[in-house]
Amino acid sequence: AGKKTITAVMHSDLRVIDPGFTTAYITRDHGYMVYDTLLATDSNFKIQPQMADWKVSDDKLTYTFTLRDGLKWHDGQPVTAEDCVASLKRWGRNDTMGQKLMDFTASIEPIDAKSFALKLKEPYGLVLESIGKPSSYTPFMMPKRLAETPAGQQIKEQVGSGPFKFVQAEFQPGVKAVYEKNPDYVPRKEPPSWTAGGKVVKVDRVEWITMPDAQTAVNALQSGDIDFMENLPFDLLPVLEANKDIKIDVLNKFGFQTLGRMNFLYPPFDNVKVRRAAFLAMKQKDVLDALVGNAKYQKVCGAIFVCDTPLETDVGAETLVKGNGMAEAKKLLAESGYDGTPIVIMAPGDVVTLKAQPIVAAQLLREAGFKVDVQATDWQTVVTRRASQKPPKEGGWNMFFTNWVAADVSNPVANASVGGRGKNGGWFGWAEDAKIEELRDKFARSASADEQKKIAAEIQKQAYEQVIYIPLGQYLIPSGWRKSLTGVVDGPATPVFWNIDKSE
Amino acid sequence: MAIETLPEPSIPVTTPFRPRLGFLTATPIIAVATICLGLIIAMAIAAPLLAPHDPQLLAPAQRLKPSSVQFLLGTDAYGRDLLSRIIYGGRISLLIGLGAAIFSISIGLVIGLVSGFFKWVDAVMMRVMDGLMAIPSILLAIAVVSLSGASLMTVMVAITIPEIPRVARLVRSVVLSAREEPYVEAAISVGTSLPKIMWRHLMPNTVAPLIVQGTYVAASAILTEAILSFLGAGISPETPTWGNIMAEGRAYFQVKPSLIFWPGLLLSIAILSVNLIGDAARDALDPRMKQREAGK
Amino acid sequence: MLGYLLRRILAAIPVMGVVALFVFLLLRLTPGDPAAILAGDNATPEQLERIRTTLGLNEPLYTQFFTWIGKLLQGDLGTSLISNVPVLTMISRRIEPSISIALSTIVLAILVAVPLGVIAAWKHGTWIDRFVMGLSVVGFSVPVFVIGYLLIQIFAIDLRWVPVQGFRSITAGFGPFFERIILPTCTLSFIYVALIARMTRAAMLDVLGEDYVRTARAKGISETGVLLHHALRNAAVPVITVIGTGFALLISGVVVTESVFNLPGIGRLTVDAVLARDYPVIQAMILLTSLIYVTVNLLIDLAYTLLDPRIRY
Amino acid sequence: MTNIILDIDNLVVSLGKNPSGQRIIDGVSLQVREGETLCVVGESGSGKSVTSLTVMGLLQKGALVPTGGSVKLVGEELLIATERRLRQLRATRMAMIFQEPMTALNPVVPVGRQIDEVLRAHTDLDARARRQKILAMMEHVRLPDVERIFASYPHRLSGGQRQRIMIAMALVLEPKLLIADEPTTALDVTTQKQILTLIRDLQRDHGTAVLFITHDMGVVAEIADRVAVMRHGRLVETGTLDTILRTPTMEYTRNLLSSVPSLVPRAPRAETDEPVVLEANELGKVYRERSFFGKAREVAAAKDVTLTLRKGRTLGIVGESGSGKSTVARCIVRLIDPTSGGVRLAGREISDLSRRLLQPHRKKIQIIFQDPYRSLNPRVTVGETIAEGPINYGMPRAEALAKARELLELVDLPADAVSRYPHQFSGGQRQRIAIARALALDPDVLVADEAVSALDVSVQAQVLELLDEIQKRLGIALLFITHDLRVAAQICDDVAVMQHGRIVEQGPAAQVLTHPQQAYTKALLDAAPGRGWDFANFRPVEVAAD
Ligand SMILES: Nc1ncnc2c1ncn2[C@@H]1O[C@H](COP(=O)(O)OP(=O)(O)OP(=O)(O)O)[C@@H](O)[C@H]1O
Ligand SMILES: Nc1ncnc2c1ncn2[C@@H]1O[C@H](COP(=O)(O)OP(=O)(O)OP(=O)(O)O)[C@@H](O)[C@H]1O
Ligand SMILES: [Mg+2]
Ligand SMILES: [Mg+2]
Repeated sequence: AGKKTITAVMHSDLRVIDPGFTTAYITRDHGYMVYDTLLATDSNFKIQPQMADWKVSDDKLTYTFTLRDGLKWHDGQPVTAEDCVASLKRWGRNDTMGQKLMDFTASIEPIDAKSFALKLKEPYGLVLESIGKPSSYTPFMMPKRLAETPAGQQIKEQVGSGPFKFVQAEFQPGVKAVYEKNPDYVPRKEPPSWTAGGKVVKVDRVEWITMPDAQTAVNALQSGDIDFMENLPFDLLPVLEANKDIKIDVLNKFGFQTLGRMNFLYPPFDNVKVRRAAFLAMKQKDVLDALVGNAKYQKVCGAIFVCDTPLETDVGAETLVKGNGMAEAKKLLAESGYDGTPIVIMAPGDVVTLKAQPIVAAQLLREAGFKVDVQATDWQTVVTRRASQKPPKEGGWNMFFTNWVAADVSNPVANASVGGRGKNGGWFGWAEDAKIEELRDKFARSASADEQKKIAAEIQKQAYEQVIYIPLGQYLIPSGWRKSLTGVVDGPATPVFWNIDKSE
Repeated sequence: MAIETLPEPSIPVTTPFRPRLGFLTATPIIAVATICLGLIIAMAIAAPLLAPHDPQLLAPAQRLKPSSVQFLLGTDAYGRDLLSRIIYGGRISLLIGLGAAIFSISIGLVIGLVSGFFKWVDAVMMRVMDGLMAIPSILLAIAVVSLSGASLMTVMVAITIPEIPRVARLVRSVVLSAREEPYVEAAISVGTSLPKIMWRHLMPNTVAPLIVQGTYVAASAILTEAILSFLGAGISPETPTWGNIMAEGRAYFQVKPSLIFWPGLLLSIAILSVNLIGDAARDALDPRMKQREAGK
Repeated sequence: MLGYLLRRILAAIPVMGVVALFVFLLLRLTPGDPAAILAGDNATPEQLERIRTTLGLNEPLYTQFFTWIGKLLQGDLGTSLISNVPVLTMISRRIEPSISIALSTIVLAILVAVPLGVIAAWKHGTWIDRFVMGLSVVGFSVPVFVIGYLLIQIFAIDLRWVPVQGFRSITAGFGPFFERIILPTCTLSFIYVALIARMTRAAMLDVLGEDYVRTARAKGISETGVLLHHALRNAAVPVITVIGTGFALLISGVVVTESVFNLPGIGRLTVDAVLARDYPVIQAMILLTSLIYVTVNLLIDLAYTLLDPRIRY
Repeated sequence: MTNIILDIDNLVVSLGKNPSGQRIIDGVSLQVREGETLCVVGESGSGKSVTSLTVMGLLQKGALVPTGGSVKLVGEELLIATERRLRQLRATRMAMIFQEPMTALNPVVPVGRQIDEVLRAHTDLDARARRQKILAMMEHVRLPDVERIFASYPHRLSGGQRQRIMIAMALVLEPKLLIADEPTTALDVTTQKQILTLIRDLQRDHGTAVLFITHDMGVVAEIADRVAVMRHGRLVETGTLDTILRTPTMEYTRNLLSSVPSLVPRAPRAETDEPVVLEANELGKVYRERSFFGKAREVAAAKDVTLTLRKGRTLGIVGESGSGKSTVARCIVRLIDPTSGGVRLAGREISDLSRRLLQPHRKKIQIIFQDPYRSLNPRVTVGETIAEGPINYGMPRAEALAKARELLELVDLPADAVSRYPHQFSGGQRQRIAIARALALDPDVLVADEAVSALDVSVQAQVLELLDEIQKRLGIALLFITHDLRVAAQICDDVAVMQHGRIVEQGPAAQVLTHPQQAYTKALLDAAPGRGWDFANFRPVEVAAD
């Protein structure tokens, strides 16, 4: 009785609850409830202390981290430096940025119960950015015994030091996940800013409810059955905007980048001319109109590393942005020797934010003179099939589409899809480009922001020339909540449930 | 000896092989159903002539427009002309219905005839059919669709498989009772071969119930396709079907109900007509019904 | 009778065997890799491989099948690949909503459809008959989700009589349970009512032509007595049969209804599992549904013996 | 002068509401007095049932409508009575029993309850009194073990017992009028006799007026006080039993009576030395009902049946229902496989041949079935049906159809019948078609399983005559199965009497049917209704014997 409970419908259902096991954003959101991070990024892209503060040695080779007081695991044990070292190592195995960091790292050792040192082999510009990275795999801290769970297995318990405790008994995958306020949590004193600052919990309980049908969830939000809905369907916004009990706002101001990726192993997209023709045929505006259809929430953006970030540039993106490349596309395709083999595009029917891209792209490609075979499947099949290196006729593919959280692709190291490692550890589609790999490496080592910016622009130029992938625009997803909620925090990894209060 | 006079007024000749189509206009309601179905089929066939726009042509900037002179029923979420999509959608939906009915009936007929006649086949076949029936059809359909992609063919197969046992059982039960009929025994005693007995003396008995079953299968296939689209495992969203127009349209239920209303209306009319015609055909073909009408 | 039961249960074993094998093969041939969904978008091939090995997905198919059967025989349904929760726990937590709507649907449908069918048969050929039949065909031809949305729009959003979605256990009180179950039940009942009403009408028409109905009339008993006591009891066997075969239909409907009304039931659990290739869950669910199917049909056969003394096993 | 209970005056029943529509009953007037039995006879479809149902008010609504005349029950007009009033009258003043005792009782309600319904609807006795009354009534109709039967379901009772239940149900409230529509047609002769006696006795005790419908002249002779003859919905003539049987005035009645076969065997044909075409040696058949796991149930339907049939001769098999007659016939034709013994056809053993090896022998033996409505495929033309056999044995289609035409003429049907469908023919015509089909293969042996039992006497006579003629012309051997001793007496050279799957007596017809050796045969003969009458000659048998 009298318990304040927030009922929220998240963007998808929570099934995997080990944040070191999957990059799924819902699991990351779960991570922020239960776990805490050493460092965090604030709204100025600055890294701030969260669980720990740090010092950098003058030679830039030793980083010393000191845990703040009052940190306790949910099982009552104090948080130790040993725990954090183990957690960082686990993350370093899983995350791309983590792996990069580990490549530069000579050792991570506890100094005493409260502090530990990270020693580099040579200076590396992204140490703090990596450890304070807001999105998945986010380096969450957990007790050593959990962090040492063998690779390929999920952790057995949900014991973190975060502001909420996970109620295991009420967890029903596909139905709901329940969190209770962690009474022992000592927040920082600073005001909250993105994932940094004080995580003050003002409610007793948070329930995440799964609703597979967006229409149902919108109905529930309108009727007050739920307090918060993370992803509002764009087309229902007019209905919700008319409702004075509901507030609509975008929490993740960078939103998402949607992109198309080709398979470099097989014709016709093994031919750069054909890829260019496809690139030139694309119009971001068409894709966004079909996907979002609301000028307020969509942004044509030629920057591979996302607009409104330090690395933004529009080099090489003119046709994407202006949509004026069709004539040239036709010409190029005619010259390329394309033999009319149909392009197999995988189209998942069960993911709302991925339905429009294949359809629009198919139409544009057809216009340019391609033959297109849109194959409808479910997302699971796409996920599996895109990993297949077989020819399109034997269960392989030519093109698929996906979305990134913009923050996750906002620099060349984090952005896996821009890589050029080919079949040797490259991202699905297996683009091979030595030059890009060289530039990415250079970027990682460079310490100055200006230089980084220059390298990023070069990468983008090269990526567009080779058509490593095609960004198809950025979009924001509005969230909605009942006005009884106050203090909803924005950021690159939202929603978070600290700082929110609920009036009766 | 004189030829007896017929004690009862003779009944007009009706056989399944030369069915009089008179039942199609037996009552005003059935006549209306026949006309509706005819119009819908004609619409589907003549889709390229009737549709004002290319049903696949996207115009994302024109999305969800209300009715206008250019787009009579407005546009869908991709800016495609709803009217054209509905007209073309009838093609695939009707094809799925027809295909599922034909497949399930022809396969079920063979299985049913054979197991109705051979005890040992029966024992094995019916266990398999039982097994198939026990699997929820919608899940089977999802599995089949993800197995080989959601093309017209696979969706049709997926919908057909669960229907086969029902048809087979129906045929089998008809055969089991018909093979006891004296005219079948008479055929045996004049040395008629088994296949010929099945084809000529047993199969015709299954026609009337199969027509009813066929209309039922056709109707439920069209609906199942809609449900598959609803669950995201339907035919490619490029290709319009009534089912996926509705399934896509449900997200805009409150904004633009016509996305569901129009295809739903046509679907209902089509299914309603098919059902009514099926019932009428059964009444016209079932000798039992006729006897009842004749009073004895 | 007991012997018959035993025989029926034994006879169900090959059915279950067929189902198990069929489903197993079908699923394993289906492309889709639970490891991929587990690992998420950014996972590397090595990570996927590691997860696959841990889950035993790299074993040969037959080994996987026999491992599964072996565990099954020991009563172990396995653990969800995705959420790591024992399958039995998952199912037992989610069975209540599904059972609730299935049962209430059957009850409601019978209460509505049987009288409709009886009246239609009694008034055979009149406008009442046509109206009932028309209604039943309409129920047959509108997709479940459309009916669901319509009911929500009218009763939950416009009239605000009931909540839009969700489920409350009956242990939390009948009121909250009932108000959340009523719309899904109505939605699901549509098609079922259509089915049963049609069958009731047809069976009643058959029976009303029988000699014993004429005998009953010749005894001078009332028309309702003739209809209910003599005709309906004899028409019950085909009606019960259609309730049984309609069960499969019900399961499909449950899947959709659960999505529309956000009921945490086993229908959605299964669809989610299929889409995520969560094999242990799917396998268990299919076994469960086929077990229910077999049981329902067994019960129906037993009901025959109660309804018709000529049927003895 | 006794009271008139039922007075039907100039009744007209039309098809549909329109009085000018087709008249099913056209100006029928009948009276039944207290304590009197009026028998209504006439060929099938003559309107007997419609008349009785009109009285009860049970005509199919909308289809058949009384459009003229009056029906009075003890002075009360029934045609204008309300539905409510009719319901009150039923079972209290008038009651009815039907032909098929199995289908006339509700299969899912215990018989006691079914009688009880009558009492509950029309009296306010309490449960105990009702039960007392029912049990008494059941004893009255001479049912054994009434307590057990009271709680039994209909399918547990024999046909005779079921019909007794129907009678008990009809008479429990002592109605003034009892209508019996062919109440004994579905029963064995022995059972029939018991039921007829029962009705007679009850009528005498209660003074009930009985309207008794039958097409069996033998039954008429047993039970009637007065007789009414109907044809095509009209009354042909009516009079006392004696008048009608001895001095019928109308041609139709005379024909009807002279069609009734005599129980006195016809003059025996000379013994011949023609070759034996068919032999059955110690034939046995055990039906096994197998179930998947359960125990098999066994019925020994035929045991040690030995028969011999020579070319051109007719052998009859008679016996009660269920005695195994059809089983023997079907074994001989190999529609079913005998479990023991052998069948020799023209000297060749065929009982153990496989389906394939049997094929060439099938054409030598053909069968005609009882039900003329079900033995022809309704969806195949008559010509195709007849030609099917010859085509199977390699005759070109055109030739086979030509042969079909010839055969149709042989059985006295127009040749243009080839392109028609079976439902366009009457029962007797269909039976001729079935005979034509059987003859199409030029068989040596023709098996007729109750081939005339479903036909009206006049038609029956025609078909029998046809068979006789064909036999003379083609020299076919005939195995004739019937439960009707009159028919057997008229057509058979030799007779075998079956009981419980065995042949109890066998010999020349004249000997077996006039001087039976076995008690069973005697009982069978005793039970034959109307055996005191020689209908064809309009006189009692004693006279004829002189
Ligand atoms: N419900 C009905 N609708 C139309 N015609 C009917 C109906 N019932 C009977 N008839 C017709 O009325 C005529 C008389 O039928 P009825 O049943 O009285 O004959 P019946 O003398 O009892 O013959 P049977 O000896 O075969 O019982 C027949 O031609 C029959 O086809
Ligand atoms: N297919 C069968 N399976 C089991 N029992 C059977 C089967 N056919 C007949 N019987 C039984 O065999 C016995 C003899 O039957 P059959 O049909 O030969 O008698 P029938 O003399 O022809 O009788 P009716 O005069 O009634 O035609 C009966 O007790 C019957 O119940
Ligand atoms: Mg009659
Ligand atoms: Mg017989």
